[in-house]
Amino acid sequence: MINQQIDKNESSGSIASSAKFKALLKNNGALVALIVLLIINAIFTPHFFAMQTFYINMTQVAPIAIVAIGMCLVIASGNGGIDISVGSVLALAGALAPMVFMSEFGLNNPGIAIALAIVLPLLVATSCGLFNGFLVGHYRIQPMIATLILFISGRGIAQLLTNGDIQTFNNDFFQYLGTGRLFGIPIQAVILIIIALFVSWIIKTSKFGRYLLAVGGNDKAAFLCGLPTFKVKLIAYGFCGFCAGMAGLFTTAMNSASDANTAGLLMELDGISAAVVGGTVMMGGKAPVIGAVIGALVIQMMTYTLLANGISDSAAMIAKAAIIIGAIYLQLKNKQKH
Amino acid sequence: APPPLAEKAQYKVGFAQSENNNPWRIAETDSFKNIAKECGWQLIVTDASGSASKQVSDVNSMIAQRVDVIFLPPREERPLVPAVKRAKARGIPVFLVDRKVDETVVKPGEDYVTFIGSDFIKQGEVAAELLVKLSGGKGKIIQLEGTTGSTSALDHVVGFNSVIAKYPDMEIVASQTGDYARDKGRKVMETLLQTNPDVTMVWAHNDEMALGAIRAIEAAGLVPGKDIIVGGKDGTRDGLQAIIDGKMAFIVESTPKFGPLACETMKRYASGEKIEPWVKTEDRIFDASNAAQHINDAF
Amino acid sequence: MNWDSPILQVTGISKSFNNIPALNSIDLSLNPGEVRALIGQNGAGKSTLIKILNGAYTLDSGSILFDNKQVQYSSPYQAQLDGMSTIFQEVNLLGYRTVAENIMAGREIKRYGLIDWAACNKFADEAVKILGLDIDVTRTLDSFNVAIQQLIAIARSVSFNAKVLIMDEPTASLDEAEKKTLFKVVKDLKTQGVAILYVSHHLEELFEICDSVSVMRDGRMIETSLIKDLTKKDMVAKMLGKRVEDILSDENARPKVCANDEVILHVEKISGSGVLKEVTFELKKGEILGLAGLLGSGRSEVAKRIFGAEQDDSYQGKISINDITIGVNGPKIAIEKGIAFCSEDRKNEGIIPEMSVRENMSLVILDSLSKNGLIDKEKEMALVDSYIKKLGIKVSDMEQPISQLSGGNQQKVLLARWMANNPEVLILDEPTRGIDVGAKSEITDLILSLAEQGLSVLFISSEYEEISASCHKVLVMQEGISRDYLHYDEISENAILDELGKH
Amino acid sequence: MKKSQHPLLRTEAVWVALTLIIVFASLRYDDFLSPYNIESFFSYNSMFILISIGMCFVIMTGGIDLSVGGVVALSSVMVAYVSPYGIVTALIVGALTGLICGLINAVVIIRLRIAPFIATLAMMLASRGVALLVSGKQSVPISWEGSFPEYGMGLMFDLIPWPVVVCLVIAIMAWVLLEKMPFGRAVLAVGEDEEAAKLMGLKVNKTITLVYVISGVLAGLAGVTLAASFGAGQPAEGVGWELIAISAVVVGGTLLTGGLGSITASIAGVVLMGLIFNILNFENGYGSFTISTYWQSVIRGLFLLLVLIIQAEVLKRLRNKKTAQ
Ligand SMILES: Nc1ncnc2c1ncn2[C@@H]1O[C@H](COP(=O)(O)OP(=O)(O)OP(=O)(O)O)[C@@H](O)[C@H]1O
Ligand SMILES: Nc1ncnc2c1ncn2[C@@H]1O[C@H](COP(=O)(O)OP(=O)(O)OP(=O)(O)O)[C@@H](O)[C@H]1O
Ligand SMILES: [Mg+2]
Ligand SMILES: [Mg+2]
Repeated sequence: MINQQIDKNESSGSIASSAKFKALLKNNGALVALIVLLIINAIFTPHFFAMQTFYINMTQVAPIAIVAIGMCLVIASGNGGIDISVGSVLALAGALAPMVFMSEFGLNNPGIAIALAIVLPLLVATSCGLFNGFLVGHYRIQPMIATLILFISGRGIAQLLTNGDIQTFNNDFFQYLGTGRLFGIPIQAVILIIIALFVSWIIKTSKFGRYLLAVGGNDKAAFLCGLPTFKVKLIAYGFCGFCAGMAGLFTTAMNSASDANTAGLLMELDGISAAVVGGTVMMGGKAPVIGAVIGALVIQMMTYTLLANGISDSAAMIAKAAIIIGAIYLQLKNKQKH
Repeated sequence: APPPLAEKAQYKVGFAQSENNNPWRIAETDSFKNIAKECGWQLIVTDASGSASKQVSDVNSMIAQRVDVIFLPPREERPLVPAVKRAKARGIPVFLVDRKVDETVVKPGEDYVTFIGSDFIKQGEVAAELLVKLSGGKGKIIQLEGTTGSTSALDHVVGFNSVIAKYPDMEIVASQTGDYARDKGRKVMETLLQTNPDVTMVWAHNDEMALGAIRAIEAAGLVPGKDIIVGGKDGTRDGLQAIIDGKMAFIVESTPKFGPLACETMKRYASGEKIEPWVKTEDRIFDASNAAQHINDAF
Repeated sequence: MNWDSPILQVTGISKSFNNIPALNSIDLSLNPGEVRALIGQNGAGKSTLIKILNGAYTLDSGSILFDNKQVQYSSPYQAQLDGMSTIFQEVNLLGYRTVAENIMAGREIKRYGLIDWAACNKFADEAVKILGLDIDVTRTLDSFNVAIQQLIAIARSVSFNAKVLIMDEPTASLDEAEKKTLFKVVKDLKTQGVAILYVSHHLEELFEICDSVSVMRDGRMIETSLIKDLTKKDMVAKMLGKRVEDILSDENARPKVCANDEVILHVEKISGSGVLKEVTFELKKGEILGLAGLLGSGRSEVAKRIFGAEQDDSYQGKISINDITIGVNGPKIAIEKGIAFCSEDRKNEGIIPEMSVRENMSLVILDSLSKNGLIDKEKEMALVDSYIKKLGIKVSDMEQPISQLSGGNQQKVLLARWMANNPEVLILDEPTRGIDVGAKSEITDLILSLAEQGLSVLFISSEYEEISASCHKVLVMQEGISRDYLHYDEISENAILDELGKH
Repeated sequence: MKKSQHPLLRTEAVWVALTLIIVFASLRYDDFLSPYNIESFFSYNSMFILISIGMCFVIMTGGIDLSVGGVVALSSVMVAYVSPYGIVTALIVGALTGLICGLINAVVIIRLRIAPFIATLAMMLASRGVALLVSGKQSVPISWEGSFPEYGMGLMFDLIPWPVVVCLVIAIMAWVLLEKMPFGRAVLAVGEDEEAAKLMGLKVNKTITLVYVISGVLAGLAGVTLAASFGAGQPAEGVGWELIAISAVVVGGTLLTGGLGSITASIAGVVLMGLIFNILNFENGYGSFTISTYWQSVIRGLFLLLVLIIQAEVLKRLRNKKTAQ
């Protein structure tokens, strides 16, 4: 029977591939939305086809997309999984980096300081995620409320550390994280692509991926199969924290300054929207990582399109709402047909 | 007339800050804290985190604690009217700081003592005139606005646009909010620059957004100060440094250091002096000629 | 009783899901005061037929004549108001709410526009009393065990003045005593002229209460006849579509005597904060030990305790496997030590509905299927494929979501999940609940053959017939205490019942 | 007489905490229990009580409403425009604005089958967008003549602010609705098990629609209070209010998964969370030390953490004990 299927596919190769593409579009509201946005831009936005446009969007989407990947895993882990603390964690990580290399120790040991300025914030951000995971996994506090704690306090800690001041710096190495390019591609985009492919591969092929989806699908059953449900949640939330930290480093590096007060404000909304537009279901048990990245691209392109065409940000909010609902509706509608 | 104030050695003073999330606000709060001891204040500071209604409620909790004086930097013009009214009803004199409240409803010298602060419309006009001078009255402008809906942003737009409108060769090609934040300012500027490559001037409603704009200009491979003239507002240390580095052309000062002036005005009022309805701050203009000289006392 | 003017008459009902026919031109008629059994294999279409009758599904074609009216209900509730009540396969009540609230939901008695709780409680109290239940109706539903919940569901349905009562496997989670209560209720209703459509996989009980039997197979109505004209074997033959001669007799199912003396599992005086008070027993290699007891006697808790399924500090006692003591620190350790556990709650504690058959089956043994944390997919597919063949699991392919399988096939996938881990002790909690006779005997055969290969099995079931047919030894439990063993030769349904009556 | 409260609904924690905190504060600060403080405390927090009552209904059905903050802002703007026509008109317009938003939420959730979290997140953006568009991004002046400002700033019997009176009436109505009316039972049933509720003949879609409408209407009324007591239609106000409401409801012991809930405990939750701000203000005035605003957010987070962990511990004990009955 399997053989027959393969034969059929081969004999009608071109038809199959175009049908495949159609099916891909049908199942992916985010992709449709993205293509529509690109077409709109091609028509309306002046100077849209320029390398610089590509660079701008790549650098701007990177923090959202990375957070969306983390959010995707957290939502996939089930039981109402969500992390609304990403914005605060982003601010915290972003504030820590310059504190490291601008400290006395940092100035005396620039080499170590740069490494430390990357590692330490990521560690702290990951710990924040682990803390969330602990509350969710161990105390079974509902994720939205559990992560509300760091949402409130995380930024407060960052502000306490910096005394609310903006830290401006001049550090070519660190700024490379923001402005550097690798083979002509902005460094953030490169890191984003690496992380996205890696995580997507992990989800598809690794034991952890299977565990995550099982726990998200039915955590009681997963527990009875001897799966380390608590550890899986810890890792999912921890990784989400890590992603927020990474986004924080990008933001700080881009600006050559850290601002604990405003960095990552409302990032949780963009992250969640991107993940969901990309096909993550709020129920858990599904982790379309690449979809989340596409979702982030949709959110970014939308912001860009509206801004570039001088549409006021109030109207932009309404458009954003419409496109979120639209993209998800497309997805659900097609799923129901199956 | 506003409630009287007795002359005492010690006052219980409320400072109901509207938000404490940018350098300017922090500097303002600090300047009140710094003067407190010298002025004989026992200072209560609250933070409304950007919510006008919470600010009203903060003022109310100060009234409940029977403070002697309230210094109020109103988050917005209209929503803070009730706060002023209630304080008056409870016999507590209010000094408005840095922003006004709706003068058609409550009036200085009557409902509150006075307004201590700069003239936002004027600041916008000054900025526009500086750009006119620097560009010879020709070119395309991007304006980075402050937080949507804030009084300062609205007034700055009014002042700035009114002057630019007089010059037919000058055009504001885009005017978008950057939320007073460097990151947002950068992102918005990146996009606007992409769609308006022939832009020659930028005025940002604060130095933070101006600094963000500078990053965006540099990222686009242009030279700030040469290809594009950048103007800011406030006079932060980072801003002045940008002038020294030649990246920013000018900054219209808007000082947050109201503490000393507030102390002085309050003392005058306590001694029975009649206070003018608007105690204006002296706002300077910083440019290449004086930036280095002022950078050390910038905030 | 009027046998000539049916209260419910169904003609030519067809229904398909996604173009796959589930029902094919079904005819059925039911008389007042008649108790009709509806039997068939899993997936034969019994539940679908019921759902069409009560309006949960819409029919594709055909007609329903109820009480001399042409009807097509928009929801089960509409049907219920009209006198056609359904008791569903799973208890569909609200655990957080009180018994009274459950019985009155949607039709609360009001005074001055507000709910009159006193009147509601009184009404509910009377409704449960009819079933011989003496319970406090102001207690929350989830403070009662499943059996009582099932009876409460029945009480709710009956209180709607039903003319037709449809019961979809009402005894699946009842024990003998409660079944007796239920049967009494059925008989009472029958004398009141209520027609009852009774779906069950327990063929013996049909003889006790039913007048007639309708057999379904593959979405078709095969035959309807009076029950007195049929034997159990006849029914099975009709359900499976085989000749009577080809049906194996029950006697063959009995396992051979277990000769082994090596004790694998020692359970000594375990107790816990729940019902468990004192349970002690031993399980030998290759032995099938049945755990018999009434509902709530704590059998499931013994299983969960051994497996470490519930982390509860108040547990006491000692459990050792191969003389190594195991703690209560989660199932992982139990699994490592060679214990496997199939929960009684297949839906909530067994399957992962969104995942495929392959992913469900390989979940426990992912460790051995992966290297450096990566799953060897080919190895996985080969293994899953072999188990699908070995257990005869009916799937379109291994990527089919498990939620699309019938109950019996789901259960087989779960058994395969554990067998793949080569356990030494297999704990089965109600493994055949809701499974048809065909699949049931396949599963029992499977268990027997596993035991022959040296696997020790702890077998929990509320069906004493099944227990007595397939166990080497039976341990009788009462109220959290282990009583006596019945040894190989002593085992019979009656012996178990006697034993339960002793204390 | 009616029923035993379900043990999973733990409301004691919030009442104990509330009592402790009130006793502590009234002993420590002279003016804490002064009529002025109580009155102004409630006139501000009445807005949060309103949206929390709505949120409580939504959460009891297992849903969530992230749009309340935006709806409050939009309603306050609309109300400000009609404020010259008096308070009755204003109340109607405010409620209507909220009703429309709630209805749209419900339609998106039920018809398009989009998860409440996402549907109301979109409404949160949309309502704020409309508020900003309509108002031209500025706060909208209210009429300072007539019954509208009187509602916002006057006191009934010289004692209770009008919005607080309205809030009280609504709280009682909500309590009756939940505990004494079939609708309340339907809400809980839908939240616990939608399928079972359907089979019991409860109108699931109608119930879900109604809870979002209730939440919308109450947010709309909060918008009236915002405009009348706080001086203007404020399109930028209400950011993060949904989180205040949600945490108040959760602190009140209601499960986010639905099926259980208490109106009174949710209100206690609002008061508790509000008191933290109030007390931090008083502590600053007390003068022994000044708590910087950054510390305040850290303290608020820690406090929430504490309450949640206590709740979780109690629940865990309960789960263990449950089988023992
Ligand atoms: N909602 C549905 N969508 C698709 N297929 C369905 C659906 N419900 C039932 N089916 C299919 O219809 C057939 C009949 O199922 P049904 O549940 O009626 O069987 P049953 O006789 O009640 O079995 P059991 O004894 O296991 O309860 C099965 O093949 C099943 O897979
Ligand atoms: N999830 C649960 N919620 C509430 N009570 C429970 C739960 N599980 C078990 N119980 C209670 O614990 C007692 C023992 O249950 P247990 O399941 O161990 O008994 P059992 O003999 O296996 O019966 P059953 O056939 O119902 O599983 C019962 O009285 C039951 O009410
Ligand atoms: Mg069935
Ligand atoms: Mg059991």
